[in-house]
Amino acid sequence: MKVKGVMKKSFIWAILPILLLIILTPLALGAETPEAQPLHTIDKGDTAWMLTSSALVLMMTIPGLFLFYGGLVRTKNALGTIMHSFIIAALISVQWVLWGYSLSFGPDKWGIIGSLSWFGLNGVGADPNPAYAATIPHQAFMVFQLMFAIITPALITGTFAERAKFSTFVLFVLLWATFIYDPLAHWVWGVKGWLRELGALDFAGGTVVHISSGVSALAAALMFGKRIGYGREAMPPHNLPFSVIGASLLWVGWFGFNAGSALAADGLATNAFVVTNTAAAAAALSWMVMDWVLKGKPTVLGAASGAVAGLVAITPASGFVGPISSIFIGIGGGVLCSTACNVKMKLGYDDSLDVVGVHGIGGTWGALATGLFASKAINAAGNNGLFFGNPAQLWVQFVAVAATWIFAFVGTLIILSVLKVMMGLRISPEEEIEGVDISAHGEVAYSGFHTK
Amino acid sequence: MKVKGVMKKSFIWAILPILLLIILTPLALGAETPEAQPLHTIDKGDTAWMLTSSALVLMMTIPGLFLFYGGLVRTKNALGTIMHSFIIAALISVQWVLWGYSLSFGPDKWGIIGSLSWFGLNGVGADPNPAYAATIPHQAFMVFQLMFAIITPALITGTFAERAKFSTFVLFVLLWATFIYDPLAHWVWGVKGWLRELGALDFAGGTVVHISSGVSALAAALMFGKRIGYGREAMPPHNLPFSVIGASLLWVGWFGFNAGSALAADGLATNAFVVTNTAAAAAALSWMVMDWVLKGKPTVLGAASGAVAGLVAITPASGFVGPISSIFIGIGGGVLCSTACNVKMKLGYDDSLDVVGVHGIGGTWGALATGLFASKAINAAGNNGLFFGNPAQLWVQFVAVAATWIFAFVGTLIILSVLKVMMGLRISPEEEIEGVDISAHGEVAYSGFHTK
Amino acid sequence: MKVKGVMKKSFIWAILPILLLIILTPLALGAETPEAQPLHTIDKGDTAWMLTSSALVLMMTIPGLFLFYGGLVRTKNALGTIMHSFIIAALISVQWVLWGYSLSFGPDKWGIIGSLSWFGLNGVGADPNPAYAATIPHQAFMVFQLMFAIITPALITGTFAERAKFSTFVLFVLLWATFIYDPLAHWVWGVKGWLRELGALDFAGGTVVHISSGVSALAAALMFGKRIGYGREAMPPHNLPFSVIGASLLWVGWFGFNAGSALAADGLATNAFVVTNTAAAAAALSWMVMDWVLKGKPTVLGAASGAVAGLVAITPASGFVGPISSIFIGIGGGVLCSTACNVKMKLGYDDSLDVVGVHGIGGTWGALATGLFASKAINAAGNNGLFFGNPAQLWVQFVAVAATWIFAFVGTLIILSVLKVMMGLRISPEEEIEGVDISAHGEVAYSGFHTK
Amino acid sequence: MKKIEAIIKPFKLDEVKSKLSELGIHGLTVSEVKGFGRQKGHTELYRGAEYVVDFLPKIKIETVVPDHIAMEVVEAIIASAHTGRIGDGKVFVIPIDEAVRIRTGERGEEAL
Amino acid sequence: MKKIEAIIKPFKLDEVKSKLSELGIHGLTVSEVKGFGRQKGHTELYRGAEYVVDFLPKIKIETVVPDHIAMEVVEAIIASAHTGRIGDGKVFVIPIDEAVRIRTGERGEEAL
Amino acid sequence: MKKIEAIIKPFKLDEVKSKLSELGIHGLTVSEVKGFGRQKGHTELYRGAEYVVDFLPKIKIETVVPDHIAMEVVEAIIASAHTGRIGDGKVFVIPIDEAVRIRTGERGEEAL
Ligand SMILES: Nc1ncnc2c1ncn2[C@@H]1O[C@H](COP(=O)(O)OP(=O)(O)O)[C@@H](O)[C@H]1O
Ligand SMILES: Nc1ncnc2c1ncn2[C@@H]1O[C@H](COP(=O)(O)OP(=O)(O)O)[C@@H](O)[C@H]1O
Ligand SMILES: Nc1ncnc2c1ncn2[C@@H]1O[C@H](COP(=O)(O)OP(=O)(O)O)[C@@H](O)[C@H]1O
Repeated sequence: MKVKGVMKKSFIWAILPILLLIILTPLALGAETPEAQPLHTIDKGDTAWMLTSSALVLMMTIPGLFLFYGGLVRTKNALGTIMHSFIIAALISVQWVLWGYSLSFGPDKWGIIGSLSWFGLNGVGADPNPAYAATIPHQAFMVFQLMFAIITPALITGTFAERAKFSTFVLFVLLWATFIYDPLAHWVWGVKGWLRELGALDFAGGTVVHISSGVSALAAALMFGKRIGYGREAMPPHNLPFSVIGASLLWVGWFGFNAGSALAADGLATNAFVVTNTAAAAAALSWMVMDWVLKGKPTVLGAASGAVAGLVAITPASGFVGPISSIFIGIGGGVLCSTACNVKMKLGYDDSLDVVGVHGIGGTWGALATGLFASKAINAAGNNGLFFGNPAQLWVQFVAVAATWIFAFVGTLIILSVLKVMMGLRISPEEEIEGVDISAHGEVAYSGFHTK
Repeated sequence: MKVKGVMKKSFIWAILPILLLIILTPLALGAETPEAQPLHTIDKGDTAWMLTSSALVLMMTIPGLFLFYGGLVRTKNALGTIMHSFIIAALISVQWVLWGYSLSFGPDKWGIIGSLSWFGLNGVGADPNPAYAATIPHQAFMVFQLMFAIITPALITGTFAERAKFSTFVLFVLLWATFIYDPLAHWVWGVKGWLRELGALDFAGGTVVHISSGVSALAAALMFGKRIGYGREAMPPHNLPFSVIGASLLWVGWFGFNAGSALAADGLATNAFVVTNTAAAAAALSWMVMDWVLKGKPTVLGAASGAVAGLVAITPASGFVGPISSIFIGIGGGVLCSTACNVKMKLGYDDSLDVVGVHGIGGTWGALATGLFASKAINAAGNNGLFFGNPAQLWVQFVAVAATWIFAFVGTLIILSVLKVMMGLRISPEEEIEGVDISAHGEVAYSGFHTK
Repeated sequence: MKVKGVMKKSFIWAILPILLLIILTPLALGAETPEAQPLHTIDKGDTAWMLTSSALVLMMTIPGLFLFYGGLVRTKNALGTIMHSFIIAALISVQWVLWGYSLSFGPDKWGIIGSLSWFGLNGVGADPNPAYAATIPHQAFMVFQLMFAIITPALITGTFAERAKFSTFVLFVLLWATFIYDPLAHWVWGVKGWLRELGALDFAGGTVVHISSGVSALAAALMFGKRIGYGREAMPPHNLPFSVIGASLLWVGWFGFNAGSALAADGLATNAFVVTNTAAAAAALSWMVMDWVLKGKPTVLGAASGAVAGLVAITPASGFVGPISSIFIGIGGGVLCSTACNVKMKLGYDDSLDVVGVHGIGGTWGALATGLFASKAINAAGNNGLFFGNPAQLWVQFVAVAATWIFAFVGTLIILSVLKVMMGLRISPEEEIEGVDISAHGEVAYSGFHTK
Repeated sequence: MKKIEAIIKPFKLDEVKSKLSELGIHGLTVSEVKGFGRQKGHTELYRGAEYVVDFLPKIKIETVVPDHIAMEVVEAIIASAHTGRIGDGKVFVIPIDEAVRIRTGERGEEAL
Repeated sequence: MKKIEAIIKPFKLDEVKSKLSELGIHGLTVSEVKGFGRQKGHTELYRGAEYVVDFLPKIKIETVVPDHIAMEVVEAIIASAHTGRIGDGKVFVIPIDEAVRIRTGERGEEAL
Repeated sequence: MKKIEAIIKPFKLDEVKSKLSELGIHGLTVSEVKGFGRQKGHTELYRGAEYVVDFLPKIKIETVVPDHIAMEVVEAIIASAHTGRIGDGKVFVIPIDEAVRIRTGERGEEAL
């Protein structure tokens, strides 16, 4: 009975904001202003690449990330884990169109947030917005950025796996996107955002996407507590092929993520493409070697995780460093992140799918490495890093990292504390033992007997 | 013995048309006319986007749709279901090159069909055909349209699942493509097609693809009858992760489907991209909420089906409506299609994978919604809908819907009736109980013991 | 104990070259020369298409090929098989950046190899290299070619499956890439390569990619010997849906492979796209018909293998033949390759995943068929084949085929013989019976009980 | 007490279960097995290779019942699992010394 | 010798195994089964369809032990598999005529 | 009648089956199980975590045979499943009260 009661209550909390989305929609209808014919400055090649990149980045989350994550959990939680990423794609797509994009990229308020004047994509049409991208429709920039806003909270759910209440999760995602992601994106990429003004370099989202998700996952791991049986029972991945497929789609999709961040189909995009691939490769090899040397066997999950760690690490640097630097950044990512995952066990928190180890540590390394390896020879619009004679850049990067760590960590703690009081964070122990697939969704991943 | 005999006979019926394809090929060889160098009007950006879109739309069918469908059937029919989509990709690819494209888009006959003068792609080369797309090679338009011709019959196979005879299926696909799809495509998109002349708006295939497949599936469900055990036995999806991967690839690929239908990498394509994504999201949320409210649990399959329903609904509208309208269209799609699937159980026909509920209802809603939400502000080449002051458009849309319903329903009934007499529609009960994988293909999806 | 000792030794042999990669990296750092702003000759549409194509071709290997192959092995070897392709992507990505690209495409030495002067991508930047592709950044050409260098050794691993030592495999890949692939690529595509000079037509890699991998697989099958139980025990595919997904991603990705080989988003690329699709379709149908006629059932794996065989066959021809010719080439591919796979059983070597039958035979057929069906009407820069009045071309194609067969076969035999003496080729019988997943990687693909 | 062990065709499971429920059997345990017997297997085709698969999917039902209804249960299973075609399966009766319900510790027939 | 056959809740497996190890039981065989009993199943929802699933995942443990420790083993299983909630499962004791260790050919209690 | 229950190494299944066929055994039922015994398991590595897995894949073969050939069948299994390495498994002999062929209703040894 109690379970039922709690469910009902939290049910309302989760449905409400979705209804809110719906209610807000008509308000935005006025925003649907006539679109002037696009100016002649639209470049079809750039636009083709940005649409392609946007599709690739969505593919990173669905199905890429949900396969990577879904394969790592136990069978009884496979669907629940997949659902996290899938529903985030839906939730954020609506949130972004209504107010998320405006808060992130709309006209600046005090360097820390966009205003609501682009609510409902008011004024965001086919014409380019030259402040962001002069050769593609403004909406193409908007939808490319949307895909980043989707994957970031989806990354965090690696820590929600196997125990979070679904209704709490829904509300968390909307709050986190609005109060953490949107401001952060504004700081770093928004016109007049304070970190952008400071000169922090983050080509494709090292701070905004990876540090923020990794650090929020740390806060979440602390707030959620351990899964029942953690440390005592084996909790091996139920479907590692899924995880390797996921890692592969992340790798492929990441070309959209990083090379797309050039916002054009040009030499800079090509450079980002090349260093992204190289860093992923170097990190996959280095994590594999770490496993081989330290554990005696080169593991497949290690290689896959290494590739992801390398992709994370190169993300902020991808528009500022050359291929050889990217090998170093990749090796650093593989070594540091695999070490972080090995150490985790001793720290005692249950970061189920290693979001902290891979995205938190990898993102931090990448942001700092950008301050080491960045070179104006690669991108004149960027800056030189320490190794190219400009130690100041490392300091700026450090400030950006520290600000992101603090903001995301504290913000996530606050949101989760409120939700804990309001509706609880975890499912009941019975539900956890039964698995979230049946208890929360009334479904099982693989059905019946094989003989059927 | 009888089984053997029947098999042999039907075997011939299925092989024959394939041989026909082969025999026709040399006839077409003459068609391989020297290709002039493409005119200078080819736009590389548009061409890049159309090739990408074509690849994306093929990915929707293989592996997207076959995973969505394949995951929903029982283990013993997994391969057979996958095979449907896969072989359709092969069959239609050849049919289209030989005569399908010519019938659909070739020089008009009486407003209802293309002539055979483009048989074997005669005259369809690298030069643009400005009547269809002035900035890309004619073959690029042709191959993009091919991908639509592939996915449409593949959608119908949701109703063939778990009981159709494979040889009958092969013949059905060729007949249906030639006698239903090709004319319909001509009506709506072909130069001088009567629905096009009438001013019906169908940006990316609401009538041609979704209504036609949904309605044909209804006819097929009636002709095929129920699966053994339907209504008595549980027939749960054997691999829901596959279905969610499928839904995700459909979502991602649909950017090619809808934004590609702009036939250029421009502002209109971007608008289509944005509204496609938004409608999918809104529909996923609304179907999930429906499940949550009515059944007590937000299901994963519901969310995935909702996304597909939203994609279906936005398809005809995607070049004519803005993002806020797309939220309404998406919500409508999610609510209507989920209701249709809930009601199905009571109607008593066995539409195994809900083609009617999702594509028939979703497509119909989308075609009508285009008549409500279309706006010349979004696309000057389109028209205004009811909500933008032009009620006449809704009537035109209604005519297109009705014509498609009638034509596809009656046509499919006729084809299946002929096939029923000629070779039978269903496998034997023994084969159905054993499963089509073993009985029709001599293979099993997942082999042996897990210990091997 | 002995096992342990052997492992340690081979462990070093595999780690060493990876360390070598790392050690060489700093040497290359000097190579990171300032990149001039790209010249104005860069075409954004072409570049967009090349980046997209590169992503598609990587997707062919990870996850495409590893799913195709991974589904065909037994459960206990699923991860090991997946790992092959995944780690090759990592190994070759670094090898290519450091020396592979330079050896393949760098300034010619005696018509048989590139020099090392582009070591570490020295001088390979954003500016186009007009000798290869005048309208895209040189690095875009480089990274596109990288994806070919990745998939080729990955194809060979179909013969390594279920028995190769992982450390031997790592070393083999590096040696094979350096001593077989890089020279071959230079012969056929490198400026002043001897086969290119001879006028051999190979649009997208029939000799370089498919014959070389197929023939090397034959050598490997002979060197490795049969799997324990081969011929006695059933070794059915453990997850055929994975294989069909893989085949589908190969099909979709192959558009990047072949149409990307036009190095531009133009009519030639479109033609390559169309013939690629058509040949895949025709081959899928013809292999299916072969199975149906000869074995009594149209198999799903047959259709999927047929599609791949057709894709292989059309590869060298894709820029030189028209759609109708591609139907013939596809049918030839399907019929010849399925026959080759049927005959294999009698030849007695254990080519586990039919690399010889599909890539060796299909590639050879394709290379010769190019000499039959090539037409200057399709590509003025190409040549006419036998059927278009130029029998000489067939002879040139034969020379290219023969040279590739001999070089790849003998080279692979030598490399494997050295490795056999140095570190052994196969895992121990106990490890083979246990499966490579546990014995080599300490992981299992599908974990625990379904009830967990 | 007796354990009744039945090997049946998978698609008959629901029918057998209903029949046993009618008889008042409230507990049973089911597992997926492969059976080899007189029923011929099928041929599987994977590229060059053809395998005759003799092991067919079957369901094993186990239920422990009081001695006095054992034969009734056997008859019920036979009646509901019967198709008359080869491969219908077998029913075995096995003696049981003791049964305990874990939840309550009840023993013997009370535990069933 | 007796075969002890226990049907338990899956998440209790590790506990039962440890307890049996403590008792000196060195061999057991485990399989995945589905149980039908007093414990209610759950409802599954797939688009229009709602299924009540009565078959719940259970684990079957089988271990053959010498007669004299049989009851001790039964008690150990009961103690470690017990949660007090419905569905905890059953333990059955079955007589065994002979046991052989394949590796050595040892017979009887020595084979266990 | 006796039920012979053998736990063997999976890769020995084909050999055992052939041997039993030679002996004239026409029916058997096989299932996938996990065994815990003297044979050591392996270590699995998943990122930070290392698990020792004691449960190893085994195959359980069950065949019910007339009393008089029971020991012969046991010997045949031992001979064909034997590798001499630890983990080869066990054979158990269990008394059976009755056997029925569902298709025909035949009882006793005729049903086998
Ligand atoms: N002696 C036996 N011991 C154990 N299981 C048996 C035995 N004989 C048959 N079976 C099981 O019963 C199933 C059906 O037997 P089969 O001989 O094929 O047909 P029928 O039941 O009609 O005689 C087999 O697949 C096997 O699982
Ligand atoms: N008579 C029986 N024969 C065989 N297995 C049984 C029997 N009764 C119960 N079981 C098994 O025990 C499990 C638990 O039984 P159940 O009646 O649900 O709860 P409880 O053990 O608390 O009485 C069932 O799921 C089933 O697997
Ligand atoms: N007492 C027992 N009861 C049931 N199964 C057993 C028993 N002892 C062993 N087994 C089964 O036999 C398998 C092999 O036993 P193990 O002790 O590892 O080696 P060996 O057979 O060489 O003595 C185990 O994995 C287990 O499945």
